[in-house]
Amino acid sequence: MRRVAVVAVAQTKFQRRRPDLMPAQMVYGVCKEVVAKAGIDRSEIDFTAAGSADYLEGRPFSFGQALRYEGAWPPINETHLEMDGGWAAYYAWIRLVTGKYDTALVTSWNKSSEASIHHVMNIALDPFYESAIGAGPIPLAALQARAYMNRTGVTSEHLAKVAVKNRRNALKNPYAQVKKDSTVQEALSSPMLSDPLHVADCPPISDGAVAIILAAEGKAERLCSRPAWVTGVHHASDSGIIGFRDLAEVPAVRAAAQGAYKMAGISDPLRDLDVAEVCETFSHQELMLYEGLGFCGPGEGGKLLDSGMTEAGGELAVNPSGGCLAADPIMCRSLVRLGEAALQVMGQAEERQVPGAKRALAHGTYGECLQGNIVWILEAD
Amino acid sequence: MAEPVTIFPRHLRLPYTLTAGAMQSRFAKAVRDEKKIYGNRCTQCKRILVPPDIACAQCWADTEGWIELKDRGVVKTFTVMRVPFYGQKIEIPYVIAQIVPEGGDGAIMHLLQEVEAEKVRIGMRVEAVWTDEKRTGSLADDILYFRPTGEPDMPIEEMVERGWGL
Amino acid sequence: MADNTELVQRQVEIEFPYQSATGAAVSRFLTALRDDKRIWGLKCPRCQRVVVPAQDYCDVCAEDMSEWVEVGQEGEIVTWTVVRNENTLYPHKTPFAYALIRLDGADTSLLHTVVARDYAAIKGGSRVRAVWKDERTGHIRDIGHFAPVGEEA
Amino acid sequence: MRNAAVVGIGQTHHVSKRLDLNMAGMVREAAQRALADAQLTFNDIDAVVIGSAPDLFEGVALPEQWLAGALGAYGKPILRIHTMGSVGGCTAISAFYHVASGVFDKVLTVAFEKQSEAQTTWVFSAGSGGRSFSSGAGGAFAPVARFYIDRWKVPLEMGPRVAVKDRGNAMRNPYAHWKKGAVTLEDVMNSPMLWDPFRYLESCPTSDGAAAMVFAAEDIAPKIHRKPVWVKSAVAMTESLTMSMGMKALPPAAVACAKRAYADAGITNPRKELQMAEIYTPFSWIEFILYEGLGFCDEGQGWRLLEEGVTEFGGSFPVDPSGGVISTNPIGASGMLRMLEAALQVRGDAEGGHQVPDVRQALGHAYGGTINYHAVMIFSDTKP
Repeated sequence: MRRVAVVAVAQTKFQRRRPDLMPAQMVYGVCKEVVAKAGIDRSEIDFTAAGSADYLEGRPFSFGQALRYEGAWPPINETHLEMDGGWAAYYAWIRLVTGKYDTALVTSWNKSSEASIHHVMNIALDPFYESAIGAGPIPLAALQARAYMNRTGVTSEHLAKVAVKNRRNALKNPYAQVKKDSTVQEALSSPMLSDPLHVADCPPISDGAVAIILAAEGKAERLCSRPAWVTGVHHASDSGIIGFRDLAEVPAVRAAAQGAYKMAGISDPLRDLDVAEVCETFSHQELMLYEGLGFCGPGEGGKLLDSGMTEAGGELAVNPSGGCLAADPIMCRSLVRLGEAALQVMGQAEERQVPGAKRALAHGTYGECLQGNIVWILEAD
Repeated sequence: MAEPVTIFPRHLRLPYTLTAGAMQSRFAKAVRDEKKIYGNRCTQCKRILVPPDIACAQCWADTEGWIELKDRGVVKTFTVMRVPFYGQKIEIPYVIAQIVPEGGDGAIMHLLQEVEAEKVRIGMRVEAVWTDEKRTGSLADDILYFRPTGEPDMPIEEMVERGWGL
Repeated sequence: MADNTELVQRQVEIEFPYQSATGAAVSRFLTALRDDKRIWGLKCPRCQRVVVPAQDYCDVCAEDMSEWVEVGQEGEIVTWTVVRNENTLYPHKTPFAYALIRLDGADTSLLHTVVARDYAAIKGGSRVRAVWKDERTGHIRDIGHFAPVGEEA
Repeated sequence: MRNAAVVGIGQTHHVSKRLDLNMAGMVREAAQRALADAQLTFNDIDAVVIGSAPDLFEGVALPEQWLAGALGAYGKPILRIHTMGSVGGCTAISAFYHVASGVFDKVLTVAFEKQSEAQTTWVFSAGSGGRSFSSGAGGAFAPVARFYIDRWKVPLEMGPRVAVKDRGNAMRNPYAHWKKGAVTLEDVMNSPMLWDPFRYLESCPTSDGAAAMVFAAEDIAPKIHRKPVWVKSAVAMTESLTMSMGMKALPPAAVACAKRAYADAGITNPRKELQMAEIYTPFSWIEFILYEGLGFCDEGQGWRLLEEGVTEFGGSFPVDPSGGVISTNPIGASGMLRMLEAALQVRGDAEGGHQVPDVRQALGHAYGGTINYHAVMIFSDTKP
């Protein structure tokens, strides 16, 4: 299979509200920046993929507004996905793997500060039974957290510890939104939103945009001194019906990981990987992801966390960027993880750099309770 | 026994708070407070964008300046809307035109009134009729409509030459 | 941009009375709630699971389903959360609980609400029973909520 | 890049209200027909690509999440495309590249719209707050048509003649939404004006329907279907929204898209080397703009192709023998229907009498937005 790499990454500083720019306008700066970073002209980009959601922007066909900021003149080879930008990156990767194209620009943007996330995500549920009962992301995640905790014995302290770890990591990430050095006790004493989830266990509402450039072998080396090669990637969906699922388990995470590991030749991820950026949209999900991604055995997510191995200085740093708990621009979240993992491999993660990181994992997700999952393995030569 | 359920009514209501952004807010405030339409200029092709924007769609380049335009212009093209829809706030039929304000190169979309639909032409010269009631900064609401000025039309060849399409 | 002190905001609502066709299985399921206060599932010919609430296909196997099975009005709580923040979409005033409920005879869970006197007493496996509304329209909330067995009245 | 072929084709019978099926049932019906055509099951499929236009049409956000299980994507990759009206075309193209990349062997793709669940013209105005000048799809395209008519001084009956052609063609397509029979020029001219210059009979209906295709890799495609339809080109091109409202009434992205598609297929004279085309004409006059954009003729000459009968069903280069979008428009599916119909023509399987004789190569086209999104696929009976 043809080798493809991430060669440049740009992101806005994520913030609770970005009122000075309209949603699509946030794309202009990151696209300009990422093209400049790759040192190419817009006309050298063979394919463009974008990811966003109409219902979060409050208007139909909203992504059409972004075209001018993506540089769609003269006409470009472009496709928009009504999905998280992480899947736009996947489609761009598919296009490059064909050998027909050499470079791709991938972008996504998100301004959920202007919408009610609960109302929007409620109508993504099965319309007859699950949407009609009024549920949204926080109570559904809480059902998952309880189911997982009941299965494994993971405690509220474990959840708090994830939140503390990631937001402390975020102190070193200039793009993160919620960053603080706090204690488990502080997290546990934050208000209970939907038990067992405290405010500290939930992601912030974030506005911002991200863009990356992918390039195929032959081109990538010229655009980047240390490209982050995609050596494995796969994605998989769980059922979208919450009641159909065993919420204590993450089979679609396992399916995505197995596909990516097989492609990359990874047998022992904890040993083989140097760093992982995962979409823990709620704190318990990071522990579920440890299991689903094979960082530990079944039921051992809490134990792995306690071991300190996933801390910033640990054997396998997880979310040195701060993850989704530090900034959660919904339609960008998976693309940001891919970008952050690439920056680690490229050696460009600045203060949050994991020293000597050569092989990274990026995990992305869409839907409720980790329904859709994508896993990327990125490696330096 | 009642009929079986075959239609499930779902009355959806999704709330939003949309912010115009800094540049569009400035544009809106001029509409609201001064009854004026502004554009800005592409740093590369020098064309005047209406409404103003942070980037030129043609050049993928930054913009500059803040240029006052006339609240009159030329009908670039138009249609007559005769189709009702849910939540429609304007009585059908109505003429919707793309109007290039004098001094600008881009078009704004607005209503055309004080003219029979059958008599609207491409190239027709029109002017804005503003509301004196409480203005909100929305061009769609603060200008009630445009109306013909009666001056001679701009020939279509001149419009093509000016490259207003881009 | 010299002048950006005041930003113009608009409150907007996307509002529409959608009319969603139910299809056969959802139609029969909702009609039975309304007319008979009975709860039906469908059995997957492949994985043999009894799926409740009923839909036309198995979400795991993608098989069409047509074998109807009635399930109990009672079941056990698989997982639950007590909701404390308000939202206009919630069917009850807080606190109330969302729960996945495995009805007797079903192999999947129903997402619904639980209203209880003492939420601290809820445990995994707690028995709950459907509490029906008097005015029913063919809606999943014709079951007003589930209540711990013994608290239905 | 390896070759890929269409090995399964399915569609629903398109109607204004599909009340017996919900969204999931409707996409499954098309998917199951495509799978049956390929003699495959959901289990055989490696990945699923779906497409539909704005989620506001059905009031289900990000519907790939709910529909994943309905389309057999449990535990598998599912991808959702949305490129406005061109989405069905871009979705098929995406599925093609999933196979051509070598990553997947068998990919199911489904595009749909169930417009009866809301109101199409409302969707275009949604979220605007105050007065909306949004005038629906017709209102978006009418100004372009108006400009075309004035620019090239086209006889006013030419637009209506597109409706006569397409609604007549629909009578031979058992899946078409339009069932009321052939119409005369007089019928069209006398039908009510909706969006000047588009009259009622010159405008697409709002339909409920779904389309599905299965793409397979070159080594297995001939084992799956007796007559695999090979993909020679799959190109999608986009330009900024304001661009195509240009004064030339010649959408640059269409021109660029066709140019690349012909280059990929080695075509220099499309009207000679292709035997037919299915193009995306939701409103009468747009047809001529597309003839020109897709290089079937020179600029300003599109209407003459129809005047001379070239693009009629019995002409030398039939366009939209299925009846086209004017006769059937489940928006998200409409682009895929163009691709699927072109593939059926190459296979010789167009039912109900709308098969064009001896089709060896055919073009499918879809557009969207302000005519700024374009997708073209070229299908062939011969492996490239």
